[in-house]
Amino acid sequence: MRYLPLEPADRTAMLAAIGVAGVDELFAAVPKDKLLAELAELPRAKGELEVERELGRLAARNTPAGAVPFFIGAGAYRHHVPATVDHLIQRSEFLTSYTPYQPEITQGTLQYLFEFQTQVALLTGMDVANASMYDGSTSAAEAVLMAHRVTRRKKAIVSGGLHPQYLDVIQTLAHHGGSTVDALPVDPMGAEDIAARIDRETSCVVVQYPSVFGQIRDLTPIADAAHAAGALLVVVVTEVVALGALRSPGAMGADIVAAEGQSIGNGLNFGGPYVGLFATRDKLVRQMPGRLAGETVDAEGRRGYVLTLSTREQHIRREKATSNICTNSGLCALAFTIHMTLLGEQGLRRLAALNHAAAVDLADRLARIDGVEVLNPAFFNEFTIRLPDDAAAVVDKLVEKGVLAGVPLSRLLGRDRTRDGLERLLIVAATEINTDDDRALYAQALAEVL
Amino acid sequence: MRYLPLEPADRTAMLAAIGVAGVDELFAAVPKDKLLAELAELPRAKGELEVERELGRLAARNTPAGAVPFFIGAGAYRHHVPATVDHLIQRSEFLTSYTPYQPEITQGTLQYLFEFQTQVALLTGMDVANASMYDGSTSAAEAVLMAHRVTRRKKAIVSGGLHPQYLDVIQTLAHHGGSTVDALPVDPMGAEDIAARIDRETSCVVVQYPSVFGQIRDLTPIADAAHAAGALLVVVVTEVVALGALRSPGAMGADIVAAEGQSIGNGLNFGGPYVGLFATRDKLVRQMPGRLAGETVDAEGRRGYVLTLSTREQHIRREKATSNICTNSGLCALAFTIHMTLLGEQGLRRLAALNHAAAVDLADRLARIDGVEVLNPAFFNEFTIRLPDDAAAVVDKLVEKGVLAGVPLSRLLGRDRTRDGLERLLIVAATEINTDDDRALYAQALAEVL
Amino acid sequence: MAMNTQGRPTSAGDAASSSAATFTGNRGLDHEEPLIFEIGRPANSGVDLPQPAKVGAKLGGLERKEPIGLPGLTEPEAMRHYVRLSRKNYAIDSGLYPLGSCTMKHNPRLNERLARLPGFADIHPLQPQQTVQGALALMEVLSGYLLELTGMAAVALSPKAGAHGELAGMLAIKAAHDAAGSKRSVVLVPESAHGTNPATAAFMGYSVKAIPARSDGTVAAAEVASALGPDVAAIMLTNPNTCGLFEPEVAEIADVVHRAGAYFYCDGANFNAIVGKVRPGALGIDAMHINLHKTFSTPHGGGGPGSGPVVLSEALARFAPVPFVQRTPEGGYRLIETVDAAERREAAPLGRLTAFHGQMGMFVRALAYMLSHGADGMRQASEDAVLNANYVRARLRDLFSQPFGDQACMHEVLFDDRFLKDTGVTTLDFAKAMIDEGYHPMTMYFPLVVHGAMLIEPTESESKQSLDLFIATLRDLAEAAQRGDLARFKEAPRLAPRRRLDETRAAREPKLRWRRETNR
Amino acid sequence: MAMNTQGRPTSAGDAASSSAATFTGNRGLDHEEPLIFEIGRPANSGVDLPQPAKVGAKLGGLERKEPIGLPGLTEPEAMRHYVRLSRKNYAIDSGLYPLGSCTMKHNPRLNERLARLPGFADIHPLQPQQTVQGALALMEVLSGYLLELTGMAAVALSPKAGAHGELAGMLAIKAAHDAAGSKRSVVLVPESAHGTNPATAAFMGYSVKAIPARSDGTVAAAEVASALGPDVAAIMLTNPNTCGLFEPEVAEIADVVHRAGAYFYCDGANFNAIVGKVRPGALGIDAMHINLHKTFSTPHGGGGPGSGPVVLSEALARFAPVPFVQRTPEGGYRLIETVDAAERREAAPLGRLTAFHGQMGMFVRALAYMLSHGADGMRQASEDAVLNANYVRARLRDLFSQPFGDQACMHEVLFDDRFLKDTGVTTLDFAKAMIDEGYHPMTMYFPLVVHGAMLIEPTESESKQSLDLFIATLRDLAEAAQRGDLARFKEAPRLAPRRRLDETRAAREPKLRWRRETNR
Ligand SMILES: Cc1ncc(COP(=O)(O)O)c(C=O)c1O
Ligand SMILES: Cc1ncc(COP(=O)(O)O)c(C=O)c1O
Repeated sequence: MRYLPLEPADRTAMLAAIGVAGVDELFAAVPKDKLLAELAELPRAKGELEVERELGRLAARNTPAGAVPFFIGAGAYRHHVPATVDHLIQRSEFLTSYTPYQPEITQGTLQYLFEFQTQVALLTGMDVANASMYDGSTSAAEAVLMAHRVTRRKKAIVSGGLHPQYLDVIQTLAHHGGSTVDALPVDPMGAEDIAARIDRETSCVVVQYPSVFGQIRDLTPIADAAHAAGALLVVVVTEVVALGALRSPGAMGADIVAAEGQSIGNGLNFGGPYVGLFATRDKLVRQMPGRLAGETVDAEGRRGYVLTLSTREQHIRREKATSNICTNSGLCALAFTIHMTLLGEQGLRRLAALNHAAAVDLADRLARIDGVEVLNPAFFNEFTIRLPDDAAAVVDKLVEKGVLAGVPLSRLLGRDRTRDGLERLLIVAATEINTDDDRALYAQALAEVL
Repeated sequence: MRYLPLEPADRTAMLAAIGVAGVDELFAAVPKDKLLAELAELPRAKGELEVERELGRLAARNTPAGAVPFFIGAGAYRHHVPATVDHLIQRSEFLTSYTPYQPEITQGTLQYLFEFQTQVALLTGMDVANASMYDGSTSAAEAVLMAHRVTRRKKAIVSGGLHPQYLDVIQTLAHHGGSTVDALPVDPMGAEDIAARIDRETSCVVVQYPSVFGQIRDLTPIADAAHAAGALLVVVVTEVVALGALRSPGAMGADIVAAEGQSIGNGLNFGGPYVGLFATRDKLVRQMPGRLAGETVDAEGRRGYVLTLSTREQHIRREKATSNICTNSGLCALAFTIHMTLLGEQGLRRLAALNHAAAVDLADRLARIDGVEVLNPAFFNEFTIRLPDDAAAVVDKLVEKGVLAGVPLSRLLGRDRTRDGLERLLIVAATEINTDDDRALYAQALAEVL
Repeated sequence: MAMNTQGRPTSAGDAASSSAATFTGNRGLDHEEPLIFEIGRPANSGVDLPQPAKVGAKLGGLERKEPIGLPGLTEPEAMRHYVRLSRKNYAIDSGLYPLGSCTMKHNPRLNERLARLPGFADIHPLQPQQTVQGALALMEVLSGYLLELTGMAAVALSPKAGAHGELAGMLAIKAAHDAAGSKRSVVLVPESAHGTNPATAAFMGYSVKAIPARSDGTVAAAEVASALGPDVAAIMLTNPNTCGLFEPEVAEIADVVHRAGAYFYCDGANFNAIVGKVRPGALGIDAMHINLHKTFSTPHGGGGPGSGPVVLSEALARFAPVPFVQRTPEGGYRLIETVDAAERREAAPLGRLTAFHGQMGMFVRALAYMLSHGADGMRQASEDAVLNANYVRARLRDLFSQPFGDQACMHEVLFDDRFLKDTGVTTLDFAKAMIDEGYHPMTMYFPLVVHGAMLIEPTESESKQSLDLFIATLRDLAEAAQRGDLARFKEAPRLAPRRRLDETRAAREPKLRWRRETNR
Repeated sequence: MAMNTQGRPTSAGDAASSSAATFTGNRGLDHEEPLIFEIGRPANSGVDLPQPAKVGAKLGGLERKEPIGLPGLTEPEAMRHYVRLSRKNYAIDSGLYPLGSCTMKHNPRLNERLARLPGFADIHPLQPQQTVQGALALMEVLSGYLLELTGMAAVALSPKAGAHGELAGMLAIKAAHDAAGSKRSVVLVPESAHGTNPATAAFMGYSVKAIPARSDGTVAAAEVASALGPDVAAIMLTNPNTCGLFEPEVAEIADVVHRAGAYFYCDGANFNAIVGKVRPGALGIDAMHINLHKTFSTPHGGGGPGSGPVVLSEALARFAPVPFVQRTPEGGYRLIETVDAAERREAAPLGRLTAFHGQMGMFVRALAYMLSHGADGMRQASEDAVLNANYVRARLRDLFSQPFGDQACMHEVLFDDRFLKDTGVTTLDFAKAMIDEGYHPMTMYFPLVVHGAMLIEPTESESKQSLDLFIATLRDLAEAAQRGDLARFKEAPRLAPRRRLDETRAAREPKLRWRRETNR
């Protein structure tokens, strides 16, 4: 077996050194009748070539986004990632190390986490960010729990523009953890009056920016209303490229920003691994979940980095920890930070401008089609259209034409919650990877199937 | 420009520090009228995405070997290369370093070269091997020149089983360098009596093993005859996997082994980069071309490696050097040595057995087709068939059927040299990557087109 | 030196001898590297993007006006920066990494290659399902493997790491209690448990009741029985446990737990000891997470991403969260993504734990591991892991101290710091001295129940030759400590990119990000 | 200490102070690593292959009987071995690599990715041409770029490295003389030339006649004229030359050479200084190789593979070796592979230089470089390369000595060792002290015409910030030398994986391979 260095002779010698007759003596604590003689139902070891063939066959049964005109977003975005990113994250020293518990020999990880935290703080306009969460949705749910801890209140008000799956995650935790979620009705155009819902029980208001429908709106009034009531504003971002073009949540008064970082540095990966970003104000840092890298000096006075403020964390504080998170998204955070480093100020702004231009162009093209209505007056690289028919059916027809057209709202909400015309909504994203031809093809194909 | 770190402000500051008004002052030695204002005919800089698209389009116009039943060999072979190999050769420290001129900070390269040299020596059954040549063909040509130096004679006798392109390379150098090549007629079945050609002018006999036609034969009698006449036996190997199953050239009396190492660790790459192996006897080492890594100790007595015996080389000996080679095939040698390390004794032998089994099976299947004759009584993973028609035409028909069937001899020899039935010969290779289905498909398709 | 209750010093060592000074601060191949913020300049970029087409912006007046403040690095600068950083890290690929409880086994690069196939890496989680049938099939095959290896009834693939799997499992338990109308508020957790166990229970509002271990390091069923009561929702027990021992009374514990109407959550972080040797399901557990990044070798990546599928017993199966995959009558696969859709299929999902469907990239790698090892290889891997740990134990037992006596361990061996008593050397010092010798230290000060704990998990990926050198080194260090060669420990590490770091200072005046103003 | 004529010491330094000793010999992240032969065991393997089908062997009785003697390493062992070795290397990606004449510029990973596309990496050189039209198109596009950049008439892509390109060019010259019935036996080569130039000429049976340089480091046309004669076949001149200077009389030299019936071979290793600034073709040269691994950034790979296409003037074009690509009337591409096929197309190829068609993998990378940079970027790159070298020169000129006076250089700057006179520090010592500071030394003792030469080529890939630190370090070292801080030089390197190695011993008792018997 190519992965197992012990030879039969080694095993014999080692058993002798241990003083047992056979390996099963080492399993003596296992109830005899439960000890397996073999795993008869599973196939035996395979070589690389066979495994490649077997998994290659499965891969071949999927349509890669790169193979077709592709316009799906709704929480995960296809951007071009420079080749340097994948080269670097595959460096053995990054890929095959673990949580930097021994700072003297993990300065590489610690320094990039420190850089990552700074980038996230800058981008979101916040003071401080942690070393990553699992993904945007769990980050959002942790933000709500943190708001509960900070305010000692138990009710979250959630915008109807929040990604329905994010809402589901928040609700699942709330339901089983004993807090309340006041979820506003689905709101494609950002028309809801969320400030009006805030009361003295409210720990936080959760708003997505841009919304899952692509809508953008000024969050300052909501922040003001929340703060007036002693509540926090939690801003969820699923497309961080937008922050290259838009005012930052921090600038509009956010107290916590919970974001999905996938679109910088990370591929689509059918939904994971992604990387949750989590940023907040300095004064709230001790209520933050997750790891933090901090600067210090070594015994010779040289600058260095360590994991710090770990008294918030489970391995020190156990049941009093701010979260149960342990393993986070280190390598995805690295991909994020490398891509962001390559982009820099100019690159990110240019990238954002390209995305917006692509989306505006696509929206214009689609709006010209009879029966298609673009709902959002203001958007970044994603918007929602209303179709004359059930959007899911249209999407299926467009698959036949080789176009991946977007996400029908019904896919996210479930059939029961998608009523009264909502089933006609389709969320469409355009990024810098779409060519003019792609967009023209989309418009043409859509016109044909309607 | 993403690759150029100087900013405009840097350039200004640096020009000032140098004391010139503009960069063109630094080009003052260039005749004024020759200095270009721009490169008007060429396009301007492109981003990654655009370059990927442009080259991706070219790549898409080729049929990768992995996409079809594939049976082409004749000097380059498709084997499965473990993923570990590519991971390791892409390590920055291997990929972006150069010739290990500073041994204190290139022990990585030097040690793997030492290991590579040892592996090549073991595999070929020789005493010593160098740190690589460009490829098998230039290695073969250098072997002939070395034989001339060693024997102080100027005539090489070349077997009719040598790869025609290798022969061309030897002849090109001989023609312009003033030595003689006595090339025997094309010999698909290893039937030539090469020993009979040896005379007192003969510096060496060059034999390919297995031959370009796949034929294998005992080289001992040829070695004996050569040695008796004071000549050397140069053995060329283009498929080194064969040496996992066959007696080594060294064991049969070779004085120099010149081989193509591509089939271990290296992909097809449309012909390059590949890696030339070059091995010889201890007593001839000072006539060897190319670099050599050798063991020594450092100032603290620790074992270490350096480039050695460089008085053979151009950078020291200039016009008295054994060869003009400088840059060789370092990274391909690394790929070779890693793959060989992974294979080990057991793996290489098993791989060789799989190849032979695949070829025997394919030969059996093809031999059963009416009008197809398998010429070679003894072969490793490649053999030659005689077809009723022009082989090139058959190959083209098989392309239409999605099978890459082999190499018509005419492709290698050129039309003028492919006469008298030789145009009906097709060289066919099978390796471990071919499945039973592949071979069955080939046989079926061939039967159909004949 | 201040120590906390586990015997862990709380501030940096006072070693001060200076290493060879150079003008640059570099030391040969070890480069000092500034932060990107100290390298980059606003005008530079490592990407070249085309000029955007002129369109009328539709940003609703929310255009960013102030600069973000990001530095721009060209590609060569960025490349060198991260390559240099990487070189300051220890890694499995460069040495033995015996970090107990973390299963730092070899990470095959085949798996990396496969996870990057466009058919897996370049598909969107919300693509129409007819365009991702291969991905759904893969999830189904992986599920089959996990169920077969654990002997359980159902699996939820979506949890993103071990702790998230714990949450999923405990939520399923909660959902089952809810469905039965049973209100229970306590979760039993042994003192030796990993911090995520009590944290998870508390995260859900449970109060945590500690269960003590016996003097042999394991939990007695009788002890559990006496702690059980109508308010107890579940026990969270790690098996093999964090002391490296298989809980001998695990089946009995399951019995008493079930008899009290509670559920048995098993922390499966240590599954690597028993894959193919015993099915946790056969021992009566109700839920267990599996760290694909431990047992099934998906790379640890400097702290993730992981993946923590949770397997569930018959009793809990219907409470599994969405999404999950079902086979269609036509032989295809369907992803059930919403609670309503699940309910139409007789399930009662506890809800949703994350957007999308889990760590697909890790699923591919884990399945590649399973196919490569096969039934025989997985079983052998576990045996070798246990053999390696016991070999280390046997070869060190005369010099080191075992907290629970000289008994066989599973895939990791636990020592305490009694053998360092009166030497002046702490577990931390010992660990730092290992760094100079080229080793990553073992897990230190965990489990908390053992003073100065040293938890060594060599994994099956180490050869005997490698272990022999490791053992000889540890013996040499232990002898040096006992001999009183204090400098070797107190000044350690002397040969790493950094000497000991001042953690107290880091926590007292937290600097958690770079700021232009405060940059020296 | 023994020195050779270039002032280069011939044996290792006698520094002997010992570095911090550890039990393992490891030093933190720097691991001592045995040879694979000392790790592997015959029964192990890092691959798993299926059992071969039973077939009647047809090996003609030549089955291997004796073992090969190869060690077997499992994948984790092999991985760790090579990762550890890699960590003992200096590389562009980890630091400034100012190796003059080698153009150690940044190697973009985009190019690595593209070269690995199956459409390029997984095609066989002998596939039917209709199945590789994209590859042939790529060769044609690359040729177009090379011709446009050099202003020449034809290009042969097949040479495998610079020296092979020299051979191709010189063979074309020989073929042209042969075709004209002219028998000439001498090649003129300046003393400062790279060793491959005289070696190539000699390889072909030419005798080499040296041309001296003027006191300003360049070659006078008059000098060339006086060396020319009816026996002279060609001159091989490097431009920009190996002293980092553009030959000001290159056009005049071309004239006198041509008037004498000889050809002008230009060594193009230093093309990086002038891409987009001047076309060599416009200067009257007849042949020039281009090191794609220098100017066009294909990775140096620890010593190759390279690629050395040679461009040819109108006069030599028809002698280009096979193979070459032609466009077909139908808009496709055809590869002309044999001399007979070429002759049918009016060519008179000099023959063939290698099997197959050259370094396709490098062609893809080089073209990706060209497309990425574009006309503007390539020109800017050359300007920046020249600017960087001159900046180093300007900032060091007061402390270091320039052999040919204080004049502007091209993309590399040459110093000699006069500034070290009477310090006891040699160029070698100075270079080794740079290693401790984290720098790869410059090219030393080349060109041979300069005593204790130090040839510094920073390339355009270095930022000003990086150069400033480099310059400050070199200044600090020069001052230390002048101050008499000998230990810093004589004991250097102290901080690298090895101290100075005994090259004399290596050459005197060559150990060129591992043998079981002689292994300690
Ligand atoms: C025993 C134990 N339980 C749970 C966990 C949590 O797993 P994860 O880090 O994947 O969340 C760990 C690992 O860190 C562990 O060792
Ligand atoms: C000036 C000069 N000419 C020729 C060469 C030979 O090139 P290569 O090493 O690619 O054969 C080199 C580089 O090594 C060189 O510097």
